[in-house]
Amino acid sequence: MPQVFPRAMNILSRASLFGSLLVAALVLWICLVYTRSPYGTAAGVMRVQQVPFSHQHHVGVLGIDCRYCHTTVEHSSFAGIPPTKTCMNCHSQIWVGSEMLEPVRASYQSQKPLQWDRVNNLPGFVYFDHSIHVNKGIGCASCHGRIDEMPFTYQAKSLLMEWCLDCHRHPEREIRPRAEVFNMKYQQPANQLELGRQLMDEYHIANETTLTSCSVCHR
Amino acid sequence: MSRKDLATDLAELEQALQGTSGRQYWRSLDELAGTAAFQKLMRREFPQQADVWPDSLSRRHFLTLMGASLALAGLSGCSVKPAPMGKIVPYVQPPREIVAGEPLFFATAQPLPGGAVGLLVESHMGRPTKIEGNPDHPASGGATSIYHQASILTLYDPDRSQTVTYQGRTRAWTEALATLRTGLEKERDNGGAAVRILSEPILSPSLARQRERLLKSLPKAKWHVYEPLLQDARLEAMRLAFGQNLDCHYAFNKADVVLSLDADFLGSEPGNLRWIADFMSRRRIRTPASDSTQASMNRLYCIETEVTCTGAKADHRLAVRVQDIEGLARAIASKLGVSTAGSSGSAGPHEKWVAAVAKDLEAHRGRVLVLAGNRQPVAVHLLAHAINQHLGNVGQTVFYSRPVTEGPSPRIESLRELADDMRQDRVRLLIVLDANPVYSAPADIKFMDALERVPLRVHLGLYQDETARRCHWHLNEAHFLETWGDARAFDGTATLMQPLIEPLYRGRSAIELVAFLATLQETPGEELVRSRWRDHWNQQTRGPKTDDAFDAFWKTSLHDGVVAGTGFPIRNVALENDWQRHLEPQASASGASSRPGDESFELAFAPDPTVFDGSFANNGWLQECPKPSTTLTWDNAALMSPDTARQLGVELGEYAHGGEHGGFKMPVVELKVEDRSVLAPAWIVPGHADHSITVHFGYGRESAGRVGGQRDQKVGFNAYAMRTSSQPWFVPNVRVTKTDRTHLLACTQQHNLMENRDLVRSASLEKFRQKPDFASEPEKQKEIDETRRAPAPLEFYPPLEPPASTPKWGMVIDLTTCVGCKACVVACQAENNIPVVGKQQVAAGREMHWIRVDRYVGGTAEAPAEFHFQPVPCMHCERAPCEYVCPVEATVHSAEGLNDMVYNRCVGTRFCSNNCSYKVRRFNFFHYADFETGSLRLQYNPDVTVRSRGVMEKCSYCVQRIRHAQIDADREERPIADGEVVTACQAACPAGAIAFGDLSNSASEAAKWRSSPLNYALLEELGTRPRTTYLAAVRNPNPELEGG
Amino acid sequence: MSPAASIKTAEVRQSETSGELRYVPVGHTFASVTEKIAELVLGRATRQAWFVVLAAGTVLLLMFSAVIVYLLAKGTGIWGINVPVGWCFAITSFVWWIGIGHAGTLISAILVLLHQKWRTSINRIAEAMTIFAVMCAGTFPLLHLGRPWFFFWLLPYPNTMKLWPQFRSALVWDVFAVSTYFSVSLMFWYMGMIPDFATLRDRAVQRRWQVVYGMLAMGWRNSARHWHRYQMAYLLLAGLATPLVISVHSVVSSDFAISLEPGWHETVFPPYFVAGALLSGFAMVIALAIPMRHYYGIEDFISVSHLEVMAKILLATSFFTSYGYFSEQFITWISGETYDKYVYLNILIGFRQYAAVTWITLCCVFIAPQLLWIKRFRRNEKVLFVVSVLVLAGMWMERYLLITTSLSRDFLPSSWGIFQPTVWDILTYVGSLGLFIVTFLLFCRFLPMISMCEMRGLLPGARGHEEGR
Amino acid sequence: MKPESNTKPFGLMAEFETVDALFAATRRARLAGYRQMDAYTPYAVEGLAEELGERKTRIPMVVLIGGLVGAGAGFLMQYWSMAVDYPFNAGGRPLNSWPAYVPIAFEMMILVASFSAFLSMLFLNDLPRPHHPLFNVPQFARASQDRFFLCIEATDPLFDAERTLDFLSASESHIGVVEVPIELETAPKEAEASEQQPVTVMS
Repeated sequence: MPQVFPRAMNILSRASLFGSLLVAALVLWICLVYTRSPYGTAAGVMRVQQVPFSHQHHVGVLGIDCRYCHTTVEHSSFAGIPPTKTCMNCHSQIWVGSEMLEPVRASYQSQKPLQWDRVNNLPGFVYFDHSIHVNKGIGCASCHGRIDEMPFTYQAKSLLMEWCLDCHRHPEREIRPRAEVFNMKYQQPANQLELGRQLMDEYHIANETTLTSCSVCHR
Repeated sequence: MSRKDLATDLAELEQALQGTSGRQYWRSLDELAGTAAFQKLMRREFPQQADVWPDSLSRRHFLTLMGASLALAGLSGCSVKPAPMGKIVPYVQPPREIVAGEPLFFATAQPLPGGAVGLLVESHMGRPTKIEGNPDHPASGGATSIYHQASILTLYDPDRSQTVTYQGRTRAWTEALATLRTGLEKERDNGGAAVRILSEPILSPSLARQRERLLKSLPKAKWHVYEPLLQDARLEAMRLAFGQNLDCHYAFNKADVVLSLDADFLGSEPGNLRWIADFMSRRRIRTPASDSTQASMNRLYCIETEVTCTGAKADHRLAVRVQDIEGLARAIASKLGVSTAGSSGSAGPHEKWVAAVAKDLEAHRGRVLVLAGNRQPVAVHLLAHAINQHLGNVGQTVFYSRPVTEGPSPRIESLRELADDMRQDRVRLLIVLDANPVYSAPADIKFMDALERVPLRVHLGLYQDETARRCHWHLNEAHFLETWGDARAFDGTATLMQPLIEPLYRGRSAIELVAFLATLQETPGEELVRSRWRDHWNQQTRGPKTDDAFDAFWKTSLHDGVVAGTGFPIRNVALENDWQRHLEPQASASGASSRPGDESFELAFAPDPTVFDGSFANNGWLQECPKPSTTLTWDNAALMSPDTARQLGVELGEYAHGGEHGGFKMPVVELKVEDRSVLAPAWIVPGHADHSITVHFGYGRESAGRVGGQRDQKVGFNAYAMRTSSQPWFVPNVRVTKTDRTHLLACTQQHNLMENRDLVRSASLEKFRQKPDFASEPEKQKEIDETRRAPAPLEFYPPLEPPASTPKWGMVIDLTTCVGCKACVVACQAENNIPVVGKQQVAAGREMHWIRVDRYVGGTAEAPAEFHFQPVPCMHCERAPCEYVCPVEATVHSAEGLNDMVYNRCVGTRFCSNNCSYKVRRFNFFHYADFETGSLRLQYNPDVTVRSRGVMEKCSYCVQRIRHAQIDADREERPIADGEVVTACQAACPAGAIAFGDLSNSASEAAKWRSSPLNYALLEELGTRPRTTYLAAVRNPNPELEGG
Repeated sequence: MSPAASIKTAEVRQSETSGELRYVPVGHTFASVTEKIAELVLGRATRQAWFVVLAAGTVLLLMFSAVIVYLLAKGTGIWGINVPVGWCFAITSFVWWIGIGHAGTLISAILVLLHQKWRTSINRIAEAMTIFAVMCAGTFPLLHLGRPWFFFWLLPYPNTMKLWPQFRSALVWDVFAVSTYFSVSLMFWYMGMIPDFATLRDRAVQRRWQVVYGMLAMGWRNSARHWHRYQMAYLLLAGLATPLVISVHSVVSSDFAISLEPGWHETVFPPYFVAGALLSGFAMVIALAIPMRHYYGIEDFISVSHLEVMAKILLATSFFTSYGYFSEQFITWISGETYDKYVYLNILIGFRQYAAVTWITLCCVFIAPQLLWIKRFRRNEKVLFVVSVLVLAGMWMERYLLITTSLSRDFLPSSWGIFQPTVWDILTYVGSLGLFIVTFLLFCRFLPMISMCEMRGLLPGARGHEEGR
Repeated sequence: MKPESNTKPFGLMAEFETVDALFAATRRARLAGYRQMDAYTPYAVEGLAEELGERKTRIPMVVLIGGLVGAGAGFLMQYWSMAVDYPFNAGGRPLNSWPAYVPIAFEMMILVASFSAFLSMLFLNDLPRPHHPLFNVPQFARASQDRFFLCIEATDPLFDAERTLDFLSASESHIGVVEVPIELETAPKEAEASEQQPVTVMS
């Protein structure tokens, strides 16, 4: 008896034939999207720290300069996390009573350092140097976002290699005058690209081939 | 050890360490020593064997940025994003000098036999990570030896003794000191007649002063000095020749002709750095092709037994038994008209050689240098002095000064006397400072038995070594990087030693201990040293003796790493008139019957080229560093010439996994002298003297540690067991029999010949004068031929031009001056976090060194004419064969022409290694890197990724240093200056045989070398266009002996 | 008819018949052909021997997976590889397996183009062999990676690193060549089976088999119009597979040929690899066909004449391959290249193990096939079987030599070393045999091992109308 | 008696023993002007399709296009990623090392071409089609084994239940003629019973 299948199978079999290809494509696409999503990159994820430190308040409202706390940013690869002492410079006078600041005082008395959760972190084989970026006119905000608007600090950008490359291939898109580096509110001018190229010459910024060489970041 | 409980360990450790800051943190590490987690971490198997998963390229996190805290970032490397979010822990009080992320350098010195060497220690966030030489220090001149490089590993060695112990059980320092106090107080009334101190030769002025104080407080106490590498003959000769104890200094840079009588002054011994530099300063050929006829070199004659670096570099080398050298020395002396009372020696078959040498020496009066080796009997030393004086070298190339060591001179009598006293129960309290006589004392002294009779025995040392185990008390000493101290260089120049780090295990220095013995109260080391130098300063200074002025002096001395004006003055001395009297043959300590044509086998001793006298036995870097002339690792062996091997029926056994680049199962021979005997694997060394068998000290340790050997798993055999105080350096008529046992010897290069490939290109000075471009000639010829065949350049592809305005990094290596000391190898290992893989892996052909020193023998293996050393790092080819075969761009060319290796992109196909014509690439076949041993992790260079399993790695031209310099330069908007980037190998090289720099800048050193007529590229004919090139080796043979 | 009988009649008739007819199963009708082959799958209770061999294969397969787990856990260090010899057993086995695959494609594709009727009896088996051999081959390049879990970095996909494979590397060519080869062979194989699936569907009694084979048959109904396009597509595929098969082994050979290593850097490699591949492939077909024809009683389909013609090809390809060796040696000696000369000298009289292997290889690959000059041996199954097994072994050793000798003796004597296999090397290779055996046995059990529709086409009377016209 | 089918059948199908008979019948039907018909044979019969009025297929053209597309895409992919998107200096080779890109371009050509061959075959044959009226005829099972069939479909303008039936029944050496129902009105089980005796008309 040759008739094995009902008529519906004709549609079904074709659907399955081409459907399988579609499904495969879909799965791949989902993977690619996932790795770039905050689930993959942790971008935009707020972190609750033991001390609810607000950049918004300190930078945005009080207008404290980045370098007051991140002292080594201009001459070291590491921007520097302020020692408890730095906090106490002010907070031994103001807000002395607030128990938000209890851990800080505790740390200062007991000489036990505060522990912050890392917010911006790169894998171990990536060697990022703050000083060179800051000195070549890359603003803090370019990578860290509008810190001055962050009540809780979070990682602003994906920090994926493709993201790094975008800038290393076209620095002119991000470069700003050195004076503006620490200015959170800096707005790119209309002629950014023009200005960028001009600044690149001024600051002797290496060509794309050099900036995208592997050993610039990986050693 | 699964990842999980490792993680928990680290967490535990982290907990325990929280709330510590700056250097303080290390102290807490010490308190921690008890906790289980820490014990586990420290007891990890080592060298690391392959571990299961951890793909932890990111361990560096823990090292950088974390600053004082031990916040261990997550364990997974480039596996999952986001990168593990560790804790970040700032200081509470910022330390003044430390800038997070930037290294600091501190000057100090390492006391080693032959005088201290000044060092600069790189420190990251309070962790010393790398050692460089101090350019301002006379003994270093910026260079370092393998021992200095490796000492950083000893500092972090998990096997170091970490606590005070009483009969093996952990005790506190206070208890130990209490015991000592009571012990000493008992002895005080009889002036300490029953107190003995045994130390190594004293290089430290402060220690010397404490010694004086001690002997003042205990006038009857005796202080003995012992060092395993006995110099009795040398010292005796000094006494006989000049009637006083002197040190002899050589100005190799002034000598035109050097005759070495068994003296390995170019070898990898710690004190040699300055000698190598001076000697090689006369061998550098930098003359352009135009005036090549002006080129000049010194000439080196060498009579020796085993193949040493000195012999390898010699223009004329004579390989005879140690005992026969005296005869030749006498012959030369008599030819020169120096009286050789007793026997006038006989050159035997070497008549012509001796005559030529004598003539040459005569010809260069006053610009000659003759030195005798430690192993030689008194007579040879006397003759050396005599010849130098006879030829008027004294004051020209040879100088004498008071000995650098203070206190009693290290004579074997001193040790024997101590042993006798102990045997006759004249000793009630023995304190051993840092010495290990139980292991290294000559057999006939039977030191161990004597020791057992002393009621109270105290040992101070870095390790729970053989002596420590037989003492009641062991006090854990502080590593020289942990303490205050001082030490004199060979010429007396003193250096202040400052601690780079709080003692990891709360150890004390010898100075502190002796000070306590003298005063029975604790004084911090810094105070002791300061007071010593305050007095020195008080005598020296003319100006007002204010504290501030002294502080200034103190600071500059600390900063410079040398105390100005502490070098010893030269002493003008003349030979005693009756010196010949002591030349009677029997006077020679050997008692060797050096009749020519005598066929009996001789057993010769020598310090090991890498673990030295055994004190470095537990250092993985040194164990794995191939020994210059044999390339053996992890073992000592009975070295013999091919001829001798044939006589004994010894031949290469079954090969290990790596073949000649791995190892062989070698037959074991039994060496017998009187009742003493030892089993030693045989190894065949082309160029070794016939009828002589060389064995190296430093192996067969019973309690060195997991690397250097323990009772149950020894490494090598103990040559000290064959040694007697009467025959300390060689034993004639030793019985040698081949057993049917075999032992695996791991070597990195067994193939000695070049197989008619001009890999190392060399010529005589004469030839260079006539044809300065002899090295690059083959290529020129080839080019001519090719262009004749095909006019168009033989290129399939149009060349890819690198972007302009970037530096062209390149390296040039001078084969004339390279002495093959391997300092570059260990320096590279320290700088680039290169793992130790262990003997089995070396035998499988998997050692990880990024730079290796190839060793070739000219002529035949039976009768080698020449020896060559050729350091081979990555060539950074402009047409790199490795790059175009990598499927994932894990190795590509950077704009500056670096052959980048991107570990985190590598999938490990190994195609690049296969296609590398120079085989400089190294693969992590297993998980070699040691992430588990807590303390070792502290040594890692935070600027270099720690490679995980399954990735390729190789020399990067120290790209991390390039980047650092580049960023500094960029910040200041200036080009990088020549010499601003110094690679680790270049920095360490005592011969200055490596130049690195920007080739596009014709003014740079590297560019200059590269333009030399001697410049040639290895395997140039392959068209790989290496950025690393070589200067061909030039030798200066004596025309009279040419072809002879 | 009973196997014994059939083979006898086959023998008799074959000696009489001549020309292409001698490859046509004797005394068969459409019905009998269909029945005999279909019943191998549908009817015919599986015999014990099949289970025994399957069990053996399964054991090997399990061992294979165990080895893989250990390998992933520990790292490639468990093998004997080192620096300088960074590749050995894994790559050897890879090249060997790929080579074996080639005969399948050759028989099914090239012989179609050449209108070789005799292929009909064996092309299905050969194609199946191809598929499974390529599967085995495919595992090795993955396993030999230092970090296999990143294998996908060899594929071009838009990743977050903005990196692509380095297309100048022969290894990436491999990825494309092998995956193309696999998918095309699979398609070719499946397409050939569609009409037979229809037959099975129509003959199956149990519903579940009707459904299974029905799905596979995709509703094939033997329409003349369909046949028309089917034939055209089949022919085109054959035409595409032919250059493909040649390109694949050429690409594999360029893993070595594009390198700088002495003894690898050889222009002769591509043709000589392909020849070697065909040689080993045919050896494998013969080695499989001989036991099968008896076990399944299909001596009349795979007749001695079939074996004989394959024997002839074996002999021919053996000559091609050997010519490769000799030209290599010859070119080297006249070129006077120091490094090459040393390598080849080393191959001939070389260090420790190598020379021995060389001479054994030559005996297996060159000397042994010489027997096949003699007709008696060509038609003698036992001789044929032994020869082809020798050839298989020989070809494996040849690849091994080719890879190790060059690496262990290249430019700088200082880094000369050698390779010594560990037990893991051997287990990994043997394990892959398990994968092959199991898959192949399942094929024999559940799929038509001879193309029924083509076989019908061969029968006398199949083209009656032409005589009619 | 005549078959009573309430619905229009799919067509009428004659069964033959030999390929010659099929050929003859096909030629005859064609001369009679039938076009909507198809023959079913257990193996590929050369020339039969032509007899049925099939012309050249378009498959070769599709394959050619597929091949070109594959090759082109393959090469461009490599050129773009190596020379445009992320140019690397790998071993000093030029960014467009075209000879090195040939193998992959070639493999891509083969791959795409092969797939287009296979898929276009399926598409033009309007497969997969597991369900088909023909399968309603029990004897049709032998089309895949040893029998030859000719089916004139109801869609043919000349088709008329009786006349076509007569016409087919007239073809020589046929075993029988059956009507191919579009749908089995009864479940297979009974249907089997009802259709045991095919409707044949003696001539």
